[in-house]
Formats: sequence, C-alpha cells, structure tokens
Amino acid sequence: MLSAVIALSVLALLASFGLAIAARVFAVETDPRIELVEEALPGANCGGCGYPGCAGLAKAIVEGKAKVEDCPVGGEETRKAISEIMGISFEGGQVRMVALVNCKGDDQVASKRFFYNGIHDCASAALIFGGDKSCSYGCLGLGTCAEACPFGAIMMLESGLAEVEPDKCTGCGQCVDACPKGIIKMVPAERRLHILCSSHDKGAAARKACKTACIACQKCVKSAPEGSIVMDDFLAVVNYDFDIPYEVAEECPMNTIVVRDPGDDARSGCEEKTAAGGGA
Amino acid sequence: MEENIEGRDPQVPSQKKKEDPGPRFLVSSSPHMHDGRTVSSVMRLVLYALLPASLFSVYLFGLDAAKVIVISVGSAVIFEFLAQKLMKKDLRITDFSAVLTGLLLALNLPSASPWWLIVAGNFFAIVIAKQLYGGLGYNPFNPALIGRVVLLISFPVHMTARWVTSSPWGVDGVTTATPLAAAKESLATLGRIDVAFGKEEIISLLLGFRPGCLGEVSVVLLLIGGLFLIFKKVISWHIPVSFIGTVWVMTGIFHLADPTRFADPTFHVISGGLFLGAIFMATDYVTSPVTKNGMLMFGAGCGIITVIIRLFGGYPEGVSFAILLMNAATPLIDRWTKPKVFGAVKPEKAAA
Amino acid sequence: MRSRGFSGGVHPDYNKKMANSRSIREMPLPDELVVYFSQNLGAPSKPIVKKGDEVKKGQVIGESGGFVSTPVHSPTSGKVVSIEKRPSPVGSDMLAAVIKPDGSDEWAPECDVERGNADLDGEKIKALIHNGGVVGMGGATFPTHVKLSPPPEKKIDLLIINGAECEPYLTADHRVMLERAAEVVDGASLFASVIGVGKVIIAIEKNKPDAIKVMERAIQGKDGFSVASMDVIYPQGAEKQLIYALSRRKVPAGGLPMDVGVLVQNVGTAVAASEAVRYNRPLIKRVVTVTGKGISEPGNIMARVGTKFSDLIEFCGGMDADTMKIINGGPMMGIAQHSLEAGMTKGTSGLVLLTRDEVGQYCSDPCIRCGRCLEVCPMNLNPSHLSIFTERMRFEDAESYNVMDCIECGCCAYVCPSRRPMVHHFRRAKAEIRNRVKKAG
Amino acid sequence: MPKLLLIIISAVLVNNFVLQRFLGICPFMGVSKKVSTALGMSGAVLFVMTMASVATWLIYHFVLVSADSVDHFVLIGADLTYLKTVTFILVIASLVQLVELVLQKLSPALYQALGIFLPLITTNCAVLGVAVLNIQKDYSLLETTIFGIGAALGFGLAMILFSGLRERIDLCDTPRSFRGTAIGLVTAGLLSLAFMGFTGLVKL
Amino acid sequence: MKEIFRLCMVLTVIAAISAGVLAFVNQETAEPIAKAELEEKMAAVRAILPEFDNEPDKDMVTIKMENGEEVEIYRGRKDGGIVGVAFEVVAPDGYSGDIRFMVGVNIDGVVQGIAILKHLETPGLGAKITEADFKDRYRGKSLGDPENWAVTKDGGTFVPITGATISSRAITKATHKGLEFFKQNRSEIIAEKDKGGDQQR
Amino acid sequence: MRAWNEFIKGFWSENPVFRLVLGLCPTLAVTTSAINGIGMGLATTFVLACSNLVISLLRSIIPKKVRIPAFIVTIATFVTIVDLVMNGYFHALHKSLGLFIPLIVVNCIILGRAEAFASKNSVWISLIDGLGMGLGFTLSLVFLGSIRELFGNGSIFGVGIFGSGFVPLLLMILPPGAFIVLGIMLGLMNKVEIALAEKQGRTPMIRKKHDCATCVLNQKWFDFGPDTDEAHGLKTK
Repeated sequence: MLSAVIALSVLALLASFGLAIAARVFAVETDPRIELVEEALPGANCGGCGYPGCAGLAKAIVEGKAKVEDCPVGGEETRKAISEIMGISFEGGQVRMVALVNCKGDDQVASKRFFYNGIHDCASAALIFGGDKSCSYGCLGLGTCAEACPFGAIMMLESGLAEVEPDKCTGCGQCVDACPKGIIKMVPAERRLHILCSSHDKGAAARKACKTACIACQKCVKSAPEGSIVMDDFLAVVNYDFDIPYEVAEECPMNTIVVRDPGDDARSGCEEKTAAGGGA
Repeated sequence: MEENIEGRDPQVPSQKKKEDPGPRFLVSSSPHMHDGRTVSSVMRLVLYALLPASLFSVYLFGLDAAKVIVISVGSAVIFEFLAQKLMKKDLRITDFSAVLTGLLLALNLPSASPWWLIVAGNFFAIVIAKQLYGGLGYNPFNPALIGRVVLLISFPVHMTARWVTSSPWGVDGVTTATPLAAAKESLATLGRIDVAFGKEEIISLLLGFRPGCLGEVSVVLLLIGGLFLIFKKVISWHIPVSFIGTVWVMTGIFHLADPTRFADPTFHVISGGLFLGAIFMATDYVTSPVTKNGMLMFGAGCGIITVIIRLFGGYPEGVSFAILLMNAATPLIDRWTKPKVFGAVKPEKAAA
Repeated sequence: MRSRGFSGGVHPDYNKKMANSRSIREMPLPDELVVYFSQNLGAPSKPIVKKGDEVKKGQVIGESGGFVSTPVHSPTSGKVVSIEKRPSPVGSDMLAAVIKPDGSDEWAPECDVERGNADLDGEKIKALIHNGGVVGMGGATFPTHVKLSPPPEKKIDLLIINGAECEPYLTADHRVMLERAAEVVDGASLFASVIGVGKVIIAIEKNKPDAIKVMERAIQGKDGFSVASMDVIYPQGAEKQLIYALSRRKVPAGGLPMDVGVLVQNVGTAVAASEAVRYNRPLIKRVVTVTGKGISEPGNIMARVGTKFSDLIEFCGGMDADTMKIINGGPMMGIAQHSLEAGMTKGTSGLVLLTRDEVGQYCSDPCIRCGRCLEVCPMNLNPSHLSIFTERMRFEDAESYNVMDCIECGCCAYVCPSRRPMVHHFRRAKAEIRNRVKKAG
Repeated sequence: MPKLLLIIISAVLVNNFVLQRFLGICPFMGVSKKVSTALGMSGAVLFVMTMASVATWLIYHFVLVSADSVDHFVLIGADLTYLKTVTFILVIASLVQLVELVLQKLSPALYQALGIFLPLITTNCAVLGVAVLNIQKDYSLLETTIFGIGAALGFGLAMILFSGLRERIDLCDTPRSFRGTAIGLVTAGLLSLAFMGFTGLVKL
Repeated sequence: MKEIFRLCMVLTVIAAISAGVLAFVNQETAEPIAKAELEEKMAAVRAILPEFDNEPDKDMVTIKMENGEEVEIYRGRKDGGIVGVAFEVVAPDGYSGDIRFMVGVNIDGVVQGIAILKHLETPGLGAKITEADFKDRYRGKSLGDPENWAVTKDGGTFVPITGATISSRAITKATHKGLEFFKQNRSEIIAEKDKGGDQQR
Repeated sequence: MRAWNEFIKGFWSENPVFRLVLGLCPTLAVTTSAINGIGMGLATTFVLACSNLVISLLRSIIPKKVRIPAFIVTIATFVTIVDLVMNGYFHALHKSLGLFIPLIVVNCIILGRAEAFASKNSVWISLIDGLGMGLGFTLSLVFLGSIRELFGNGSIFGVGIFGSGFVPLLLMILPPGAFIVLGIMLGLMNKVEIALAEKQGRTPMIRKKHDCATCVLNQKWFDFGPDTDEAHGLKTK
C-alpha cells in the first residue's frame, strides 16, 4: 500500500513539476485571446468573413486586422462576447440581414432562348450566352446558390427559381458571391416588401422576355413615399431604409412587387415591424 | 454517327410547333462531336472478350458453371436495380456494368458454388462496394473482387475446398485441389514443392483442363480476350504486362534461389487466376490509375503483393488481395504520377 | 521522314467531302448587316458613326480601342439603321452597327487603291495591316499587328503559315489555299519582311494533297519558303502543337509562340494582310464554310462581315427541319448558336449545321476514369481529375492540376465514354480562377 | 534479428494496428481528410509511439515490477503492476507535452511539421495500446522499440492509404446519410478486407 | 511559482489517493483472480481426464525438457491411484500462430481428450479445432494405434477439418509429440514418490 | 424531469456511438458477440458513472489548469478497479475483452463527459448523465454485437437462431465486418435521424466531421502556461 502511494505520488509530482518547469523554460508567447475569440465565433467555418474559417477570423480580430462585426453569421451575442474578450465597447443594434433572390421569372413566366445541354450549375450555364433564359438578368434556377449556402437556407423551387428561407439565412453572403447573375442581394430581415426583378432591359424587351419583369412604368415610384423606391436604369429598386406601405405592391401591373408573409418571422419581425411602421 | 444515350436524352426538342417563338436549337459547350463510344459499349466489349472463356467454362465444368454464371449475372443486375431504386437514382442498368460485375464474380467462383453464396457475393459487390459510393465511377475498390474476397473469408470451405476437375461438359469432375493449392500443400507437408510441370501439364494449364475458378482456367482464351480488348483500345497493355511480368520475374528469382521451395515462374504465371486478374480485373477503369506510369506502378505493385501472398502468405492465391490493395493505393499513385503539362519544361535557350 | 505530329490528339470524322470540292462563291449583298464593334480579341473598337449616318464600303465605323484592338470598317455602302445591342455569335449580346446596304457597294475613297508590289518598310506594312483591321482568321481573332510586334528581346526565326485546317467539316482555308495561293504567299512574305524572318513554312495536313501541290507551285522561286505536309490529327492546327510538330520546340506553359522564336499566322490572315497592304482593302469579307447535314447546299461562301446567319443559310438553300445545332466555327471548338439573327464576324470560319444524329450530347454521368482523355490531351493534362474537381467546386485543386493550360481543343470530351462536358467544366474552372485572381489582386 | 523482422511485418501488415486490432480509430477517422495531414500525423505517431514504448517499458520494469520476478535493478520492492494503466497514461501524456514544448522552442521547423499533431495523439489509444501490448507480450527493450516502430508504421500505412481513398470518396456521389464517417467506416472495412490477404504471412 | 506548486500538490494528492484505493482493491481481488486463473486451467483438465477425485493442481510434477523448458503435469487420481495426467502442448505450425492445448492421457498413454487453450486460427475454418467433433477424433488413440499419426492427406488416419488441413495437421503432430514425451518420461511422471505438489509451488 | 431527460438522451439524441461517433475503438473491437458488448458496455458505464460522480464532487477543488490530468487519474483508477474485479469474478469475459479494458481510460466518451458535463454540474445530475450515456453506449454495443453474432455465428447471446443448416457469414465477426457493419448502421441511423428531423421540422443532427481537434482528449493536458486567469474567467462565462 505504502509503496504504491509513494510510487504514484512521486511520479505525479515529477511529471507535473517537470512540465511546469519546462513550460517556463520553453515558453512561447501566443495570445490566449485567439482561442477565446475562436470559441466565441459560431464555428460554422462558412467563409463568409473572407478568412479561412473561424480560426482565421479569430486570429485576424485579435491581431487587429479584422473588426468585431466581420463575422456576418454571428448575431449580437457573438459580437458582444468578442468585444468583451477584446476589451472594447460594444454597440448593439445592428440590423439582421438576409439574402433575397431578386427574380420572380420562373419557367412559367420567363421564356427560354435555347435548349441548354451542359453542366447543371448556374455559373457554368452562364458561360454560354449568359444562360438559357431570354431575360439576361434572370435566375437560371440550377442551384449554384443553394449549393453554396452552408446553412441549407436556399430552396430550389420546382419551377426553376431559387428562394431563400429567411429563418435559416444567417446573412453570410456566400450566395451573393456564388450567383453568376448577381441577383441575390442582402436585405434587412424585417423588411417584407420587395421588387423581385433585376432586369435593366427597357420595358418592351423586358416584357417580351418575362411576364413578371419590371417594365419601368414608375407606378410604384409614384405611389410609394418619396425616395423609398427609385428607378435605376429601367429598374425599380427598393430603398430598404424606408418601410414601404404594403399597398404599394398592388400598384404593380406586372406583379413584380411582393410582400413576403409578415408572420413568418415570429421572433423579431413582429415587434420590429410595428416599431418601424409607427416611425414611417 | 452515335447511338442514343440509352433513353436519357437531355432536354431536346422532339418536334416543335411553328408558331411557338420558344427555343429551337440545342446549345452546349464545344466540342459538338463525339466518337460514339459509350460506357455501355465499353462494357459490352469487355463482355464479348470474356465470352469465350465463359463458354469454355461451361464446357469444362458443365451445367454447374452455367448455373453459377446465370445466377451471378441475374442477382448482380437485380441488386443494382434495387439499390438504384432505393437510393432514388437514375436507373443505369443499361450501362452493362452490373452485368460485367456479375459475370466477373461468377468467373471467380468455383463451379460447385451454391446459389446463396453467389447471391451474397453479389450483394457485397454491388450494394456495398459500388452503390454505397454512388455507383459506377465512384467505387474505390473493384466490386467483383470485393465480392470474391468477402466470400473467400466468409465461406472458406466453399471457396477453397470444393474444386472440381474439369472434364468435357463436366460429367465426371472430381473434387481436388487447384495447382497452386497443391503446390502450397506439398511445401507444407514435404517441405518442398512437388508439382509435376512438364510439357503436358503446361498445355493443360494453358488450355484450362485443370481445377479452378470458372474463368481462370483457360489462359489461352483469356489471352485472346485480352488481345481483343487491347486491339479495340478498351484497355492498354501497361497493367497486364507489368503485372504478369513482375510475377514472372519475382517468382523466377525465388525459383533460382531455391528451386525446391519455389515453383517455376512459368508455373506461377499460368496457374491460378493471374491472367483473369491481370487482364480483366486489374484493368478495371474505375479502380486503377489513369496515367500510364501509374498503370505500370499499379501492375508492378499487384505483382509484388501477389508473389508475397502466394509464396509466404496463408492463401495459395493472392491475385484478388493484391489488386484490392493496389486499388487502395490508386488515389496515391494517381497523385504522384500527375502528368507533366506540355511545355512545362524550361524553354531551351538555344533559340537562335 | 520523321512524324509531323505530337502526343495526344484524336481522329474525328472529318466530313470535309461535303464542301472541299466546292469553289468559293461570292454572296450577294443581304438586306441587313450586323457589324459588331468587338471583332477582335482584346479591347473592342469605339463606334464613330451614329444612327442615320451614310457610310461607304471600307469606311471606318469603329476605331481601334487600344493597342490590342483593330478598327472596324463598313462592309458595304449604305445607311446605319441603328447602333444597338444584338445577339452575338460568341457570347452575350454585343453592341453592333446595323447597316442597310444601298446596293451601290461603293468603296470609300481611301480604299481599294492599287499600291503595286513596291517594297515597303516593316512599320508601314504593320500600319497598313492595323488600319485594314486584320485579325487572326483561324478563329482566335487576335489583332495581327500585335503579333507582328514582338518585344525586341524575343528573336523570331521561324514563320509558320497555318494551313492545317484540322477542324472537321471546315474547308475555308483549304479553298483559300487552292484559289488564292499567290495572295497567301504574298501575305506570308509581308509578315516575313516585317519581323525579318528568313524561314517560312506553310504547314498543310496530308489530307489536302491538292492544296500542298498548289502551294508548292506558288512558292517556287521564293527563298526560305517551304511546304510541310503534316500528320492528319486533331488539333494539328493548334499553335503550340503545330510548332512542336514542325520544330520540336515546346512553347512553355502559359507562354506564347514568340517565346520559342516562332510566329504563326493563318492562311486567311495572310490573304487579308496582302489585300490590306497591296490594295488598301480592309478586312470586310471572308470565306465561310457553310456545311453539315443540316444545310441543303454546302459550300464555301465569300461573305461580308456582318452577314446574318439566317441570310447565309438562306443563300445555301435553307436548312433541314432536323437541324439541332448550329455552330459558329468547327464542331470541335466552335460555338453553338441560339439565334440566327447573329451576324458573322471576322473570326467566323464556318457555319456548321448539325442534325440530330451528328450531335454529341452531354450528360452528367460520373467519370469512369478510363483514362482516354489523358491519352488524347495534346497538352498532357489530366482532364479526368480536372473535371471531377470542377464538378465538386474544388477549383484550387483544378488549378494545381494546370487547368489554366487547357487549350479547349475538346479532344477529351470527344472521346469521353461518359459524355461529360469536359471543356465546359474547364471553362468554368478557368473563369472561376481568373475571378479569384482578380479579387485577390 | 529474424524475430525483429517478423515483429515489424506482423505489426505493419498482418496485425495492422488500425485495420485488424482497432487501435487508434479516432485519429484514423479524424485526421485522414487529406494526404498531407495524414503524412504529418503518421510522422508524429511514429515519434510518439517509439518514445512511449520505451518510456513505459522502462517505468514498468524498473518501478512497477516486483523484485523477485525480474532481475532488473528495481527501485521499489512490491509488485505494483496493477498501477500500470494509471502510470502509463500519466507518463505518456507528460512525455508528449514535454516533447511538444521542447520542439516548439528548439526546432520550429520540426514543430511545424509534427507539432500540431502532437496534442492530437496524447492519448490516442494506439499509444497506450502499444505500451500495454509490450508488457503483455513480454518483449525485451529492443523488441519493444521495434514493435513500437512497427505499430506506428502500420498505423501510418493504413492512414496514408486511407487518406488517399478519403480524398477520392469526398468527390463521390454517396447517399446523404452515408456521407462522412459512415462511408469512411465502410471504406476502412474494405481496406481491412484487402489486408486480410496477409493472414498467415507471419506466425507470431 | 507558488501557484504551480499548488497545482503540483493537488495532482500529487490525487495520485496518492488513487494509488491507495488501487492498492486496496488489488489486495482484495488478488485471491479471486488467482482462483479464476486456476479454475480456467482445471476446467480444461477436467474435460480431458477421466473422473478423478483429487485436486490435480496440487498434485503436479514439473519436468524439464532438453531445451530447458519446463512442462507442468497435472495428475488426476481416483481413490489415490493415478487415472490420467494432463499437460500442455504447443503446436508451433498452426495456420497463423502457435496453438496451445492440453492433452490428457491415461497411464497407458492412451489419449483421453484434448482441450484447446489458445489459438489464432481462422474463424470458421481452423478455429473448428475447438469443436468437440474434431477433438473427439483423438480420443482413445495412442502411440501405436493408429500406426500412422498423420492426417489422411499425408497418408495417415486422422480426417482433417475440411479446408483446414494445416491446423489439423498441427494438432495431430503436436499430440503425437506429446504422447512421445509422455512415453519418454512416463516413469518420472507417474512416480509416486514425487507426490505432494505443494512443495513444487 | 431534468434527470430523466439527461438519462434518456444517451439512448438516441446523444447516443455516443451512433450520434456522437465516440469510442469507436472498443465499439469495433469487442462487438463480435452480444455478450462481449454487454460486458464492455457495463464496464464503461461503471467507470463513466463513478468518474462523473467523483469529478462532480471534486469539481470545486480541482484547479482548472490541471483538471485533465486530475480527471484522467481518477478515471484510470476506476478502470483499474473494473479491470481487477472483472479479472477476478468474470474471468472468461475479461479474457475476451482483453486489451480493451485498460483502454477504457482513453475512451473519449468518459473524459468527454467529465470535461463537458461532470465538471459543471451537480453530483446527482452527473451521475444520471454518466449512467444514461453508459447505458446508451451499452445498448449500442449490444445491438452491434447481436447483429454481428447473428450473421457471423448464427446466434444471439450464444443461443442458436438459425438452426444447424445455417452457414455463418464469417466476415461479420472478422475485423473488416466490424467496420462495414458499423458504417452501414451509422448510415442507416443517419437516415432515420434525417427522417425524424424532417417530421419534426428541425435540422438533422449528423456529425459529418470526425475531428480529433475537437476531442477533449487531445487538448493540452497540463496548463502551466503564462497566467491567463482573466481570460479563463471569460471562457467559462
């Protein structure tokens, strides 16, 4: 009994004390905050920040090369935690952004120019005459964005369109980069009214290519509060700084303006909406 | 100039209405021509090449052999069908790869195999080794060989102890050992190799009048099939030649060192499943390297492992294991024999 | 005699019989011409006419947009109906001048001047070639004057006139050599004098014996000129492969022919250069092979730049109802068209109408790793792995497997038993890698 | 000498640590995504296993074993072999960490190549396994060293082959529920199946 | 530094407690373990000897062979007389390693049974040596009977397991050797004067 | 209620083998028969429950910096106890589990639970957690063992099922069979999980990565680095 106790104690003492000494002798300086920041990050390694994974961003933040809010995925909590680790003050109140596919021209309403025979992938299809849709701005519907989404938030509809599920979207922006047509935009999650078209074609040409294209008739611009919808090269564009009354959607003769179900975001959407609505 | 892609035509206009302003032409990236060879035509060519050996096996082992082949091919196709249905994939039975796997597995079995053994082998070959990885093109290991090895270690009695001698139409076959097993046996018993290896034996080994798997026995017919495939450019010579060559050289060296313990290299080459393996199994596209240098390395590796297992290992035959092991090394070989791009050499200075 | 080939390559059905015995026919003026302002590789030209302007044949309507750029000329006299975006034969819609011919086909005063065979100095020739809007007519449309201006440290000692028309179906260069041999040789000697090269080889594949004979006759008495008969293998006409076959020099990966002291020019380019220098005739028309099973009367047509494909087809007797694919260029590297409203450019060497049974269609079957693509790749790449990497979006891997060196000849896709759209994959990978480089830089 | 050779062949091919003995499955599955990391890991394992074998053997024979069964110089008289699990794990963990510290300071290049994998194998069960097996098989110090090296080589061989396969499988069209570890295990099974061919190569 | 000292002490204390607990458990289990190990061996002895009423582990002789190895021989007695002895044999030429088994013989050198202790044979094939069906083939055999101690394949009388000739051959050979060993040392083995295995222990 | 949830999670939602993919070495090695599975499972359960208990008792005493070596010594102690007791009272089972009894020490499940759960929770809940996890592990082992024994030997718990005509599929009890069966079972379990998740409208929990870097076993054990207590204070918050 005694010998066992002595043997093991001495061994443990030797091991721990030896290591402690070695740790002193061979110490190499590393910033312990890197590890902590990495732990605070979501750990999805989505690459939305532009650094190689969360570890990369953590290093950059600690070294001062990146900002606390550079992680597009992590919410307020994450930012707060990182700010605390870094010892900087935290300002809340950032708006949650989600991705939105600015096209409504599915296979029923948008015509095709040719039969595409090739890789089932938008970026590849876009290499050939910009895709098979007659509208050169339209969603090709081959799912490159859905593939790129690390969170499975993009659904490919049967009709040949991509749709973002706002609940699942973390706003990392991978789909925005992936879309060869550049029709995915980040919009505030609390906004419900969208103009789902990206076509800068003139009215007649746009109408010919797609039955729900923006034909630049300006009806919405006139009925909406000033500056909340602006014309940009034959395309009506929503200025998301404004909360636009949902009735404006009914003005559109092409059904291009939609109001996404206001009830589908139960957590923050409702109260935000009323608050913002009151302001407008 | 080309056959249809087995009923899976892409979205092509069949007939178009005059007034519809919709699309009319097919647009794709270049090139717009194709030489007409398809996966299924490749597979069919390999099947043709195996035909003589398969038919001859029926002559040698009788109805039993036919039964094995039919059950094997049938169950392979059924498993492929079921697996693709279950995984909700396009049905690709018509690419004939399952038929080929089934036939190859059959040719790797003894004629006395019971039906359940064949079905079990095909289950592992098709479902586990192939469809689980996504089907043809993705399987890292040769499915037929996985099937065979699973059977070999699962049912050793059925797979190693029930060989039948060949006789016309299989009428009076008797149970015996394969030449390699006999050689190993004699080494274990007597401490020396005791195989008769005269002109007569060579001829019967070459023609196939000996016990063994259905397909491995007739070296001549296998060789004819192989030459047919090389002529048709379905396979290249690299793997078979380096495989068989390595076995010959290595066993030759051992034979020279100690002829009492190690059999004649020619005996090693023409007995056992070396030709079937080297020509039809090791050359399987999906599981062998794509580069020519890689193929040579692959064949040599197969040969070395075969010889090690045959001469020193527990099993009398090592071709299947050798090919599977090299299958595992294929990704590494491919990576290390990456072809050097045209013009990658530094341009010569002597331009003037 | 040593083999005049290279490693890799394929032997497609050439199908040249349809058109190679038909001599070049001049096409009458169509009702409308669509002249794009981007007729060359490099910077597009800047329009200098507006809607409603009257133009003369040969008048400059778009001026050079930079060093790597050429002017664009009106192909006939008439009126500019509009300047607008039109469907283009090579990509997304491009800015074009739509010209309605007035029928008189009257040359602009500065054009069509007989200059005679007087000796000119190199700079002058280069200027004339530039002003004539001459570009590489093999399909790449690289401005010729740029090719003729190698940096001084690159010493060029060999000029190759590329008559190796390896694209199946096409016979335009073949007919040019047969019918305009003198101009080819003249153009070649102009190039030779500009860059000061003594050795000129006219490379022709062995399957055009008549052209070899004609060219041999044409170069008689010319010092340093020779005709080489090349192996019949696709892509023999690709620059790097042609240079290697003739001189065993390997153009370094990512390099240019001038890096090994060679200049390659197409036979058509030689003719255009000769015309531009000797007669001040700008490049406003070229020979187009209209062929394929889908066309009623295949043939080689001398057509104006800007002629719409629909007009070309109509001139050749219309197309078969079964026509499924229309290709600008040859079937191996040409671009499938979706609209017949597109007009031909300086690079349009052929219009191939393929019927259903001629077309090789793609499916996205998995690679079975048969390795045939490695065998045929003239650049010694590993198309099998490259396409798998691209399919799975592993572009870094694709880059490390040298996808950027792919010349898009299409040999791999031609032989692929799984019918994989290899070239499409590589174009995707290249585009992606270029994008990333751009982003990073 | 022949016995040492047999020990190596046995540990590498016949009784491969990963594929036949199921030791070190965690790093085998975890660090085999890429061939390059597999190489680094194999190197680190080789290093640690050899060292751990020797260290634990010394501890066992000089500290734990009771005096009357072994002629070695013994520190403590009583039979303490039942403490081997506790002591081995302590010794291995301390040793690995010590090496890591030393490497980090003295040889940054080597640390770059192996160091990041060192903490990953602190308690890789293959390391503890090899220590325990050495005692079970009653190997001498030399045999212990050789067995440690052989086991690590076997681990490395399996690991590198598997990482090559893994890179390939990553590009496969595997059903969704099988992606990742599941198909990895099946592949390891097939690899193990191929290694069954070496059965009977060496009798130990 | 002070903190480090504290850390080390904590660890040391934990280790000490652990060692104490283990020493205690070890003490308590030492006896059952020894008993279990003995019981394991005795189970084999019981299986291969005719009925006996003594404790063979206490009635053991040790014989030194020429190569220096010692063989322990357990003697089973009924009513004081030796009915049979059991000893361990090693077959070195098993398929994938040594096969260790026990042979039980009566005093006339007739095999009473064999019991496999440890083997590495192929499951389903060589591993069938552990099945009674196979082991029974040796019961009742002795040196002269049969004449030829070999498997049928080598011209002997013992029918090998299908497909596992090597394992069968190894067992046959080793049993034969065991019998010869018994014959050579018979007098020593059954010598009564050595009675009292307690002294051996 | 909380206790029940902690107990039950080991059986499905956090099953160590099929959901967390932990402890693969013993899982693969000992499941040649159902009885082995029970033996290994219960041994692990004992160690898990005891170490959870002790560690949660000591959690306030053990300094954070040496917690892992402290934990491991505790665990190793219990493992040795199991080893000795089993050897004495279940000798045959001990023999067939062999090497893998001492290797319980490095089973990630145990240290993982100690680090992630017991060191942060009360004694009672930690014990329940250990029992639940251990029994979940046992259940998985028995399940795997039964399948392998059934096909590889034609029996379950040594009781013949198929009768004498059955020819066993030996592959199942050989090493390759272990990998293949576990792989396929894991795949099928994932399938079930995906179906379940779809029904309940949540994201399926599938561990795609099997990453050593995240395993607690593989962190630095002794933390004698420069003083970063403030940082650690943040970490635990």
